[in-house]
Amino acid sequence: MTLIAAVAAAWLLVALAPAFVRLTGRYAGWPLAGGMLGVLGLVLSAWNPQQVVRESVPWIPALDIALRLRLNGLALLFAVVVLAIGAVVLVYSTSYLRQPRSPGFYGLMTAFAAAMLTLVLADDLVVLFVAWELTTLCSYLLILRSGPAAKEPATRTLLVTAAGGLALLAAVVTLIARTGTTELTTVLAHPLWREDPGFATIVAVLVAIAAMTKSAQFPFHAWLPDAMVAPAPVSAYLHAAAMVKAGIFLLMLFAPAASAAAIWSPLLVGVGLWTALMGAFFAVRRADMKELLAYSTVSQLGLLVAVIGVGTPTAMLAASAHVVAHALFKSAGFMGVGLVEKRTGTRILTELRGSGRILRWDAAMLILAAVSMAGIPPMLGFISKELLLDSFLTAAPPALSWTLAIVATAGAVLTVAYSLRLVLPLLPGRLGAARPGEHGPQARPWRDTRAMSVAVSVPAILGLALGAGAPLLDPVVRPAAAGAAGVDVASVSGVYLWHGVNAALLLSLTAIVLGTLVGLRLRGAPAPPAPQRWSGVLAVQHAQQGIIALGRRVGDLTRSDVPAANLVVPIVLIGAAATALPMLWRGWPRYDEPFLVLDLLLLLLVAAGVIAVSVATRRLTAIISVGVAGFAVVLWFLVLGASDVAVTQLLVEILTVVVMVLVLRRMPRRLRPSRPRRRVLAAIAALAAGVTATLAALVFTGHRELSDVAAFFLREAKELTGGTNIVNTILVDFRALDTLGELVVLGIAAVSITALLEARRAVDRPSGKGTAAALSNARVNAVFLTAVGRIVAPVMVVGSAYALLRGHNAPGGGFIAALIGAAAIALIYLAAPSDEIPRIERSYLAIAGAGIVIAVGTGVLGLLDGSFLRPLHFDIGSLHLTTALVFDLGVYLAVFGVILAAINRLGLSPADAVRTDRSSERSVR
Amino acid sequence: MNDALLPLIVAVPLLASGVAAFARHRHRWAIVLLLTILTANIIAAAGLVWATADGSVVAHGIGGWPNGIAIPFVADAFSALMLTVAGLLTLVCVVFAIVADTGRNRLFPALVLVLTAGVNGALLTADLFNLFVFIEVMLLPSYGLLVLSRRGRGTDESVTGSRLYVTFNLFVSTVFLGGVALVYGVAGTVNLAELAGAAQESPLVAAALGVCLFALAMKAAVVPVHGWLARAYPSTSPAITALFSGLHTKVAIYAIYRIYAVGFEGDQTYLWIGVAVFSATMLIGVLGAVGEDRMRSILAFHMVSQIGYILLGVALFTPVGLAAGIFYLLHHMIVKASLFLSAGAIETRFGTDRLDDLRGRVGREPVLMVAFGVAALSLAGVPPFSGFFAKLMLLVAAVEDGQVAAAVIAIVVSLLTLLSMLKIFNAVFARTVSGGEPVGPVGPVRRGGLAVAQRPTTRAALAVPAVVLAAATLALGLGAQGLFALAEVAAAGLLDTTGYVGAVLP
Amino acid sequence: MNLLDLAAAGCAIAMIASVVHILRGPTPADRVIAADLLTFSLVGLVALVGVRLAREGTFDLVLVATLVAFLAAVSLARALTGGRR
Amino acid sequence: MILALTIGVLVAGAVYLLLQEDRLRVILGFVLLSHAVNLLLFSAGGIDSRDEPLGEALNPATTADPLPQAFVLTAIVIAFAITIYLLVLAVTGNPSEDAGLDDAGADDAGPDDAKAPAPAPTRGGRR
Amino acid sequence: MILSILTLPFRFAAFVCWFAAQLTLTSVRVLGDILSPGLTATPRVVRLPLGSAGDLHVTAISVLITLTPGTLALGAARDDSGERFVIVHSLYHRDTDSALADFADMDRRITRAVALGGPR
Amino acid sequence: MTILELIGQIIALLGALIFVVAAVGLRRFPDPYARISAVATAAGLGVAFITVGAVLQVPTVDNVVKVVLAVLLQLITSAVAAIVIARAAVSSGHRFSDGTDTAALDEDA
Ligand code: NA
Ligand code: NA
Repeated sequence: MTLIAAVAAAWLLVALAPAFVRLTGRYAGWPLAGGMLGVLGLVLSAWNPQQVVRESVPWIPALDIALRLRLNGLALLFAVVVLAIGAVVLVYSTSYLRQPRSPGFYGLMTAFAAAMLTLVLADDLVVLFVAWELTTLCSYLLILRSGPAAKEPATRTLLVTAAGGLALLAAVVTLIARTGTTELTTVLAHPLWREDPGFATIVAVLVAIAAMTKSAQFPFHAWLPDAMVAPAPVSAYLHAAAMVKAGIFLLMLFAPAASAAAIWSPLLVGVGLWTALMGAFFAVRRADMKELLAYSTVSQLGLLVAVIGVGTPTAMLAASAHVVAHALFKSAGFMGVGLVEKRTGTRILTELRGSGRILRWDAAMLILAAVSMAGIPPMLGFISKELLLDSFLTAAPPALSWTLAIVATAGAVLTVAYSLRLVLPLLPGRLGAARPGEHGPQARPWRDTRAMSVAVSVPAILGLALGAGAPLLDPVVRPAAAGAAGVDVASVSGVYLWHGVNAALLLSLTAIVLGTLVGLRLRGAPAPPAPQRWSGVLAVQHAQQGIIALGRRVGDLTRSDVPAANLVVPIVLIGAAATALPMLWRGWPRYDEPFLVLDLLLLLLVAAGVIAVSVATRRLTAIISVGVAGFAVVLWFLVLGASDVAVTQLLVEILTVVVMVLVLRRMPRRLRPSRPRRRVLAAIAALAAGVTATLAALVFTGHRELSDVAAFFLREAKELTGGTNIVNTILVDFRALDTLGELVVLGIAAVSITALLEARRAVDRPSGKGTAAALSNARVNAVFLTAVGRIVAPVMVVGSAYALLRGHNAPGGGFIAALIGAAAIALIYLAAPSDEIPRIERSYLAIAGAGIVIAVGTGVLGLLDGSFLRPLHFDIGSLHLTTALVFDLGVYLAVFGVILAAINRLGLSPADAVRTDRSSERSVR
Repeated sequence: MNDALLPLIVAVPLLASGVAAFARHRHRWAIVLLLTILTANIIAAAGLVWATADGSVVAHGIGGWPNGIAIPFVADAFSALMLTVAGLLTLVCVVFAIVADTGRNRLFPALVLVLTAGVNGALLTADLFNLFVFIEVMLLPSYGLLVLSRRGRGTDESVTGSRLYVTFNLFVSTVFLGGVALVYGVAGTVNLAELAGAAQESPLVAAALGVCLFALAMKAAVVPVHGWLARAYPSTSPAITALFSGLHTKVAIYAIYRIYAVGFEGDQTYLWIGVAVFSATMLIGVLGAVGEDRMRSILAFHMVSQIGYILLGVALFTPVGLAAGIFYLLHHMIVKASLFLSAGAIETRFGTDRLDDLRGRVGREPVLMVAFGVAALSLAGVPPFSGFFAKLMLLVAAVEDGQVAAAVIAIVVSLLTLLSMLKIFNAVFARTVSGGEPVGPVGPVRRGGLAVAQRPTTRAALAVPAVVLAAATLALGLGAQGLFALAEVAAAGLLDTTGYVGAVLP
Repeated sequence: MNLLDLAAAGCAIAMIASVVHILRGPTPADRVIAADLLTFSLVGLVALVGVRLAREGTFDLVLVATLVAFLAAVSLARALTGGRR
Repeated sequence: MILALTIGVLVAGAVYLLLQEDRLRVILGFVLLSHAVNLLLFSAGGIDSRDEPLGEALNPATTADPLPQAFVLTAIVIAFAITIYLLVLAVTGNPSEDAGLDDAGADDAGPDDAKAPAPAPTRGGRR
Repeated sequence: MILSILTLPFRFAAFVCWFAAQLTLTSVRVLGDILSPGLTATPRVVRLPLGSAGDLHVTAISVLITLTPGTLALGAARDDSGERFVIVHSLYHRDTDSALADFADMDRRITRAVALGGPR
Repeated sequence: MTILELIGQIIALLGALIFVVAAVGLRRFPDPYARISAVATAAGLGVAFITVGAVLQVPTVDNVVKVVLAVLLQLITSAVAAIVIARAAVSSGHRFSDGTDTAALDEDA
C-alpha cells in the first residue's frame, strides 16, 4: 500500500499546511518541501522497473469506482517532476513571500502537488478526472489570490481549463459507458479502440482538447500568458513545471490507445507545431521577462504535443526527456525572473541592463537556465531538442518528416533568440551593459533572498548536470517513453549527450547560429505594440460577455411579474396538446334526456354570468357577475344530486362576496382596462380553451359504469360507518385525511392572512363623503341589521349546530355548519355601526389552531382502534356517538378561524388599521 | 415497525402546528416545539430509511378501511430518502431563519410545521386526490412564509412575488385537480396502486395522467413554464427561499418520478418528450442564470437548470438513470439550500443581494466563501463533491441509453453553471481569496430603510447552516457509495413497482 | 305539464333579466338591486327544481339561502358607499 | 353534453380573465376555473345517474357517484381559502400600483357609469 | 295580560290578512302601471315620525313598508329631541300627507296586533 | 295530482309571476329607488309564494317547518337588505328621478 500511503501523505501535507504556517509563518515551505521529498521517497520506494505496481481501495463499488493507483514508467516520470520541482518551489516561496502568514498559499500549493500526484498515479478514470479538476481549481484559486487585478485572468483561466475538463469528462463518460469499467488499465487496453473507429475518434479528440486546454495549445493558449499575474512561485510551478504538464501527461497516457484514431497524430502534430512557432514568435518580442517565459512555455509545450503526436518510441523518449528538461529550465527561469524582480524591482528587459554585475550568482543561474532552454550543449535542453528534431526526422513519410523538422528548427531558432534576449541584460561585459544615460538597477542585498537563490540554482545546475550525465536519466525516461509508446523498455534507446554528427545535430547548430543572430539583432528593437495575446483573451472575454448577453435575453423572455405573462405559456401548451384529443374520441358520453331543458337553462345562466364578468368594466359588476355563474353552479350541484355540495357552494358564494366587498373598498372602482390587442388574443385563447375543456369532458368522462369504489360506498357506507349521508361518510370516515388536509388549509390560511397583513398593511383609499344628511347617522341606521341579527343570528347558531350534528345522516356536516356560523360573524360585522366594534382580538388564530388540534387529536385517538383517523364509536345508553363528530368540530373551528381572520383583518377602517399595526409590532418584539 | 404509525409523520407536525397557532408575544416555547418536532421528524424519516433500505415497502391504509377504499400512505426507499433530506433541510433552514430574524415571527412555527406536514403527506400518499390536498397543505403556509418578515414591513417586491407565486401555484393546483378528475373519469379510481400500469394500457389514462404530470412539471418549473420560479423565489426572505428551494419543486419532481413509474410503468413511448424538454430546461435555465445580476435570481434560475438534470433521470428510465436522478435530486436539495443560505447570510448582513451593490463591499468572509465555493462547485458538478457524482452517473446513464445530445447539453451546461457561479464568487468573495481589505464604504449601509452595521465578519451562527450543508455535499461526494446504494434501491422500487402496489393492495 | 316547470321558467326569466340589468346598470345601485333579484330568483329556482327532482336537501338549501343570502346584498350595499357604514 | 359545454364556457371565461392584467379579474378567473374543475369532477363520476347518495338501500343504477361529490366539497373549501388569501393579497400592494385607475374627482363621488350624466341637483335641492 | 297573550295569534292573523289585502291592492296598482305604457308615479320621500319607538318597532314598520309594493324605507333618523323617524320613499302617494296617513295606519295596526299589554 | 299539489303549483306560479313583474319593473322604473321597491316586494313575496308552493308538493313536517321558518326569515331579511341598499344608494349619491320630492331628506335630523 505504498502508493496509497504516498497519496495519503501528500494530502496529509495539505491538511498540515495551515498548522505549519501557524508555527513557522512563511518558513512553512521548508517542512512542506521536506514532506514532499518524503512523498517522493515513498513513490520511489514503491517503484519496480520489472512490474507495474497497482493498488486499490474501494470507493463507490456501486459504480465500480475505486481509488485505484498504479505506478508505471510514465507515472514515475511525472511524479518525480511534480514532487521535486514542488519541493524546490516551496523552498523558494519561504523567501519570496513577504506576508508572515499565508496558509492559503501553502495549502493550495501542496494541494496542487497532491492533486498532480493523484492524477499521475490514478488508475481509475474517475479518480483521474477528480484529480484533473482539482488541479484546475487549485490553479484558479492560486491565481485569484494574487490580487484584485487577478480576478479576470483567474476567471478566464478557469473557464478555459474547466471547458477542457468537461471535454475530459465527456471522454470519461463515453469510456465508462462503452467499456463498462472505470479501471484505466482495462479501458486503455480495451479492444473497442481498434474495433470502433468512431468511438476512438471521439474519445481521442475529447482527450486531445482536454490536454490542449491545460497545456495552453492553440487556440486555448491565451490563458497562460494571461495568468502571469500570479506570483513567481505559482508561475514557476503551475505554468511551467506542473499543471501544464498535466496535459502532456494525459496525451502520453492515452497515446497508445488513442493513436488508433486516424485523427490523433495529425491533430497533435499540427496543433503542436503551430503553437510552438506561434509561441516562440510572440516570445521573441516580449519586453517583460515573465511574459517572454510565458510564451516560451506555450511554445515548448507545443513542441511536446507535436512530438507526442509523432508517437514513435524515439518521439516518446524525446517527449519524456523534454518534460524533464523543460521542467528544470523553466522553473529555474520563472523563479530566477521572480528573484531578479525581487532584487531589482523590475523584470523589464531594458530596465535591467547592467544588473548582471550586481546580481552575480543569481544572474548566472538564470543564464544557465536560458542556455538549457536555448538547447546549447552540454545542457539537458540540448539533448532533448536533439531528440525532438530526430523524432520529427524519423517520422514517416520522409517529405513530411523534413517539413516537420524544418518547422521545429524554425521554432528552435526563435527559441535561441528569445533565450538570448532574456539573458542579454544580465550578461557580463559589453553585451549586458547599461547604455549611456541609463542607471542600472539597484539591487537588494543577497541575504534577503538566499532561499530563492538556492531554489533557482538547484534546477539550473541540474539542467547542466543531467545534460553532462545524460544516462542518469535513463531509469526515469525510458520506462516512461516505453509506456507512452506502448512498447517494451528494451525497444527504447537511452539518452546520450553525443549522438554523432547527424541531421538533427546540423539542424540544431543551424538553429543556434541563426537564433543568436536574430537575438542580437532584436536586442535594441522596441517591443511590438498590441500584444498578440489579447486576441485570445478578448475571444474568451467576448464569449463570456456574449453568453451573459444571451442569458439576459433568455431571462427577459420570462421577466414579468404579471401572472398573465406567466400563465399564457402553460395555457398555450395545454391548448396545443389538446389537438390530440380528437384521436381519443370514443363517441358521445351517456346522457339522460329528461334533464336536457333544465341543463340547458343552467348552461345559459352560466354563460350569462361568464359573459357578464368578461365584459364588465367595474369591479362591482364583475363580482356580481361571477356570482351569477356561481349561483348557476349551485343549481348544477343540486340538479346533479349533490345537496351537500350545493349548500356548501351557496354559502361559499355568499361569504366570498362578503370578503370581496371588504377588499373592493381598497381598490379603484374600475377594473384596469386591457388593451384591445390583449383582449382579442385572450378571447382567442379563451375560445380555444373552452373548446378544449368541452372536448376533454366529452372524451374523458361519462363513458364508464359506476366505479368500484363508488359502488362500495353506496353498498357499504351505512354498514361501516352508521351514516346515511354517503358523501359525509366519505368526508369524515373513509377519506377523513382529505378533510383533515382541507381544514388545515383553512386554519393555516387564517395564519397566512395574518402574516400577510402584519407584514404589509392593506391599501386604503378614501371612501366618499356622506351626502344625505338625514340618513347619515350610522348608529341610528344600524337598527335594521341589529334587529335582524337578533332574529337571524340565533337561527344561524341553532342551524349551525343542527347541521353539525346531523351531517352524518343528512345534508350538513362540519363545513356547512361552520359556514353558517361564519355567516353569523359576517352579520355581526356588517350590522355593527363602526368597523372597530365587532373585532375579536386575535383569537381567531387560537380558534383555527384549536380546530387543527381537535381534528388531528381525534384522528390520533383512532390509533386506539388500529389506525389514524379511524372513527371510534361509543354507545352511551341508547345514544350512539362517533368521534367523527368531534372531527367535524375541528373542521368547524378551522373554517370559523379563517373567516374571522379575513373579516377582522380586512374589515378595519384606516384608523383602526394603524392601531392594529402598532399592537402587532409590539407583539413581535 | 407498526405500519399504522406511518401517518403520525404527518399528524404530529399538524398537531404541533395547531398548538403553535396559540403562540403570542413571547413564544420561545413555540420555537422549542418547532425544533423538537423537526428533529423528531428527521429521526422518524431516518428510521423509515432504515426500514426500507432493503427494498421493503411500508404501507398503511388510513382509517383502517379496506384496501382500495382507504387513502394509502406508502413509504419505500425513495420516499423515505426524500422525507429525510427534506426534514434535514427544513431544520437547517429554520435554524437559519431564526438566526436571521424571519424565524422569530410568532407565526413562523405554525407555518413551518404545516409545511412540513404537507411535504411529508405529499411524499407518502399514494392517492392522487390526496396528493392534491397535501400540495395545498404545503402551499397555504408557504404563502404566509413568503411574506413573513420580522421587521414588520414586507417589501413591494415580496408582495409582487407573492402574487405571482400564489397565482401560478393556484393555476397549477387547479390543472392538477382537473387531471385528477380526468383520471377518475376514465379509470374510476385515483388510487395510484390501482392505476399501476393503467397508462400503458390505455392512452386515455395516459393522457389524463399526462395532465397531472404537466401540472407537476409546471410546479417543478420545467422549461418553458419556468418563468414564475425565477421571478418569485428571489422576492422573499433568504431563509424562505432556501427552504422552498429544497421542498416545493422537489416534491413535484418526486411526484413526477412516482407517477411515471407507477402509472406508466416507465412506458418508453413518451420518454423522448422528457429527454427533449428536460434538456431544454437545463440549457434555458442556466442561460437565464448567467444573465442575472442578483445572487438569488442566479440561484433561482439554476434551480430550473438543475431540475432539468434531475428529471432527465426519469426520462431515461434505466436503472442507472433513475438512481442517478434520485441521487441528483437529493444532492441538489442540499446544495441549493446551502447556496441560498450562504447567499442569504451575505444578504442578511449587507442588506442586498445585488452583485453590483456587493462588489467591493464584502470584506473577508473565509467561512462563507468556503461554504459557498464548495456548494457552487458541487452545483457545477466539479469533483469531489456530490454534484460531480450525480452528474457523472447521469451522463453515463444518458450515454448508455444513447441520449448523446442530452449528455452533451448537460456537459455544456456545467460550464455555463460554473460561469454564473464565478459571477457571484468574483463579485462577493474574491477579496477573501486575495486577502485585501475592503475598499468600499465602511459603516452602516442603508437599504430598504434598514441600517446594517458592518462587523468584521458575518456572525458565525448565520454561516453555520450553509457550512453544514456544504459539508454534507462533500461528505456525499466522498461517501457517494452510501447514498448511491440507497438510490439504487429506490430506483429499483420505481423500475419494479410490484412491491409498491403489493403493499397498497395486498 | 307541471305548473312548477312554468314557474321555474318564470324564475329563469327573472334571472336572465337580472343579469342583463347587472350589465346595463346604469348605476352601481342598479347592479346591486339586480344582484338581489338574481339571488332571490335563484332561491325560488332551487325550491322548484329541488322539488321536481325530489332532492332531499331542497328546503335545507332554501333555508340556508334565506339565512345568508341577504348578507351578500348588505355587503354589496356597503360596496356602494366605499365601505362607509 | 350540456355539462361539458358548461365546463367549456367556464374554462373559456376563466382563461379570458386569467390573461388580463387586472388583479381582481385574475382572481375571478380562478373562481370560474375552480367551478369548471368541480363540474369536471362531477362529470368524471358520470352524470346520467343523478339520485342523491342519501339514505339506505341505494340503487347503484340511478344514484350519483358520491366520491366526486366528496372531492368537490373538499375542493370548494380549499379554493375558498385560497380565494380569500388572493383577495387579501390583491390589496396589500403599493397604492401606486393602481395609479391612474383611481377614479378621481367627480367619478369617485358619483355612482353613475360614464354613460349616465353626471349627478346634478334634483328638485328639492338635494345635494 | 293573559288575555292579550291568548288573543295575540288572532290579532296577528287579522293583521296578516289585512296586510295581504293591502299587498294585493297595491300590487294591482303597481302592476297596472308597469305593464301599461308610461308611468303614473308621483315619487316622493317622506319622513314618518315614530316617537320613541324601540328598535324592533322601527324595523318592523320599515320592513312592512318595504314589502309593500310601491313603497320603500330608505333608512332611519333621529332628531335632537330623540324622536325617531323612518324615511320612506313612496311611488304612488299623491302627497306627503296621504302617505304619512297610510303609514301611520299601518303602524297603528301592527302595534295593536303584536302588543302584549292589550290593544291600545 | 292532489288538490294540495295543484294549489301549491298555482301559488308557486304566482310567485314566479311576481319575479317576472319585478324583472319588468327593473326595466321600466326610472330610478334605483323605484327599482329597489319593486325588487324588495318580489324578493319577499315571490320567494315566499314559491317556497310555499313547493312545499305543498312534499308537505312533510320537516319540510313545512323549514319553509315556515324560511318564509319568515325571507320576509324580514329581504326587506332589510332592500332598506340597507336604499340607504347606501342615497348616501352614495344616487339620484332620484326628476320630479321626486326629496325635501324630507334635507331637514336636519
Ligand atoms: Na304604466
Ligand atoms: Na316595496
